[in-house]
Amino acid sequence: MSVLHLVNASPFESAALSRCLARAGEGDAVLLLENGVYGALTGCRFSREVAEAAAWLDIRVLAPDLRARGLCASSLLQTLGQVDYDGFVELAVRHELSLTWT
Amino acid sequence: MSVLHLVNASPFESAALSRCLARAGEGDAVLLLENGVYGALTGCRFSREVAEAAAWLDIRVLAPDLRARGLCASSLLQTLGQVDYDGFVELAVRHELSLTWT
Amino acid sequence: MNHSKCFVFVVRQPPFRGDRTVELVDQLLAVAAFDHPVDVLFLDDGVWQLQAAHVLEGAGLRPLAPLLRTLEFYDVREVAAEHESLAERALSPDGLVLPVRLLARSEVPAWIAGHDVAVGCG
Amino acid sequence: MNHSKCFVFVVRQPPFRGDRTVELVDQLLAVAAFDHPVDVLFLDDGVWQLQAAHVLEGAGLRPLAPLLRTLEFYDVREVAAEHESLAERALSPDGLVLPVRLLARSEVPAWIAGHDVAVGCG
Amino acid sequence: MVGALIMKFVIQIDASPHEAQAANTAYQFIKAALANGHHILLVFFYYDGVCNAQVSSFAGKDDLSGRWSALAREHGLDLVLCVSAAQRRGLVSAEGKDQGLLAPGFRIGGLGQWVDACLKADRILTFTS
Amino acid sequence: MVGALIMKFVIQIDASPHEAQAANTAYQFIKAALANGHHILLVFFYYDGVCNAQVSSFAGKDDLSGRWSALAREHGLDLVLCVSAAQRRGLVSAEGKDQGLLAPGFRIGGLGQWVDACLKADRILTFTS
Repeated sequence: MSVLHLVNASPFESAALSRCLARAGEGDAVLLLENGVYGALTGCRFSREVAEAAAWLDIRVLAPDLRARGLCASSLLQTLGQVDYDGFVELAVRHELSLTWT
Repeated sequence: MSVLHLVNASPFESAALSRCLARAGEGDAVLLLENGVYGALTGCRFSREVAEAAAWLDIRVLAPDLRARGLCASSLLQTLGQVDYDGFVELAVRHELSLTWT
Repeated sequence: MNHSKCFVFVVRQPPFRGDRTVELVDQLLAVAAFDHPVDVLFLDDGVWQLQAAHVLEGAGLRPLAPLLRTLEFYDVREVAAEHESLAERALSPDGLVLPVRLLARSEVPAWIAGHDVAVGCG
Repeated sequence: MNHSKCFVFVVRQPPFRGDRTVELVDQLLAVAAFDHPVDVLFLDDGVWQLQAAHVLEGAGLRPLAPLLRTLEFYDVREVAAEHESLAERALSPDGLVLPVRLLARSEVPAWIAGHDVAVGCG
Repeated sequence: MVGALIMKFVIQIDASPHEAQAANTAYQFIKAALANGHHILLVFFYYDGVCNAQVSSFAGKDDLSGRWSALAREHGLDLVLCVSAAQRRGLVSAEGKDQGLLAPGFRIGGLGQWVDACLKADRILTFTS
Repeated sequence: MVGALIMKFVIQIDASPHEAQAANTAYQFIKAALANGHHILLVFFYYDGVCNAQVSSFAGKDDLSGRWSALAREHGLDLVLCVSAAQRRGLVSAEGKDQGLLAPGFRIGGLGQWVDACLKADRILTFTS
């Protein structure tokens, strides 16, 4: 079984993203959504931790939530893939379990 | 005017306490309450920041919320004073403004 | 005793937490409607509220920029944002949905203390 | 198709957030009542739920220890807590309101993945 | 000069009692303020705080709405739900009428009443989560 | 083998639409899942998620309860409020009866229905905040 981890809290104020990355397994995926999409920013306190995790873990960002917040591609870690809601559904299909980190 | 800052989020998962301490003025007071009382613990990641702030800032802990969580005096920073709800009211009387950090 | 008071609303939360931003602005404008001076300060993740977003269709979210721009048209006295909160998020003061007064972190305590009523900050 | 499944509830939140702990336990016991294996894992601030509190009068809060002890009496299979979450909070596994299986952080991913349904974790 | 320390408070409550401790903290604070001789001009329920007025179908001491009602009865507290927040959550009709859902002692009011009370008050506190 | 990728989902929603984005995210997820041919066995509202069923007195597209009703009508979705969570919040009487507050398409059920649906489902997702 593998896990789809949903992270929906801003990493500027919440430890949720970091806590999630510390408990994700190798075949798991992490989806940053809602205010969790700020975790995809480059050049921030937490960016290195996310980039390092992305080397072994499938980390995605929910594009509609990026757009709703006015975040553009140039400010994001380039190694994270973006998905829309169809892609979110696909991730849920691919992983048997799901947990939310808030 | 001085401010009574209420911090009610756990410092293990939220940056609220640290954000509050960075914006408190010299004549202000900080009350740790609800899950904010964990900020009074000694020997934790954030304890040094709290102890240093307590040297110039009046930081208190709401005792009923400590007791409800089973936290005993020996695990707490000794420099922080404890108050009950009467003391909370007194703090609100002493400071003209109030802000909550959550 | 019923003299005018000066209010400040402190916003620390990011956008799209249900109706919270709408209700915050409602309360703020109620103060302005009664002709009391009212300021608003965006701190920490609150500064994300000031970031313009152009695409909301499909997301089911209400656009915040037009709502926040009403602060300019009503008698809100000052819209302020903390310089350090913007800088930590690589946000430029020029790209925000409305013009703001920039406050340094060191100025924040005294600026807040210059008010009679503080609301927030969540 | 209607075979038994193995559930895990992951608890990451501290106590006294309104009725959340009561409702979490209700859901967990509903699974146990239908005779499905159910485990619960306390992580991060969730481990504070396991700290006994003796004084609640006046606070208007509901004591959680008796509620959590029902997990032992009903057919909850395993109550687990992460070693590192306890250690970071200087909590000893001996002083908790009910006996727990200790998991090292490195064991957590595989342990969670051993279930059919994961609920939580807030 | 003791009289000068008696103060008039306005309390705003922003959180549902089911998801956070904040409403309960506000309740304890108000009890202590009253016991110390202070005046509570207004308890204003805003955001999800309006859910404090909804009577739980689970009777018993855990229901905070009942404790608010009792406190209002004993001390003449003015418990006001913001009409727009209550309408948004379906507790109050579009016409601003109580739909029979509110616990005794709560009434419907507007943001204007909150502003007005703030002007008369010495201290304004917000309980949120 | 494409047929094997059609899955049965159970969705649990734990948050009020007024305080968090989670319920809206769940709505968008369900729309996308249906559009991709998947089945939604149950949408289960728990904790403050039961507030999704309460009809806002502010008409208009911002009211999520109306969007849930429309989605249920178009796709035969089963929208179930947990009875104990709804009773605790005063949306449902002590006898478990709808008090006329629920938007069309929502019904009252128990945790047993959720457990049962989880057994039949391929995937269980929780939307919380």
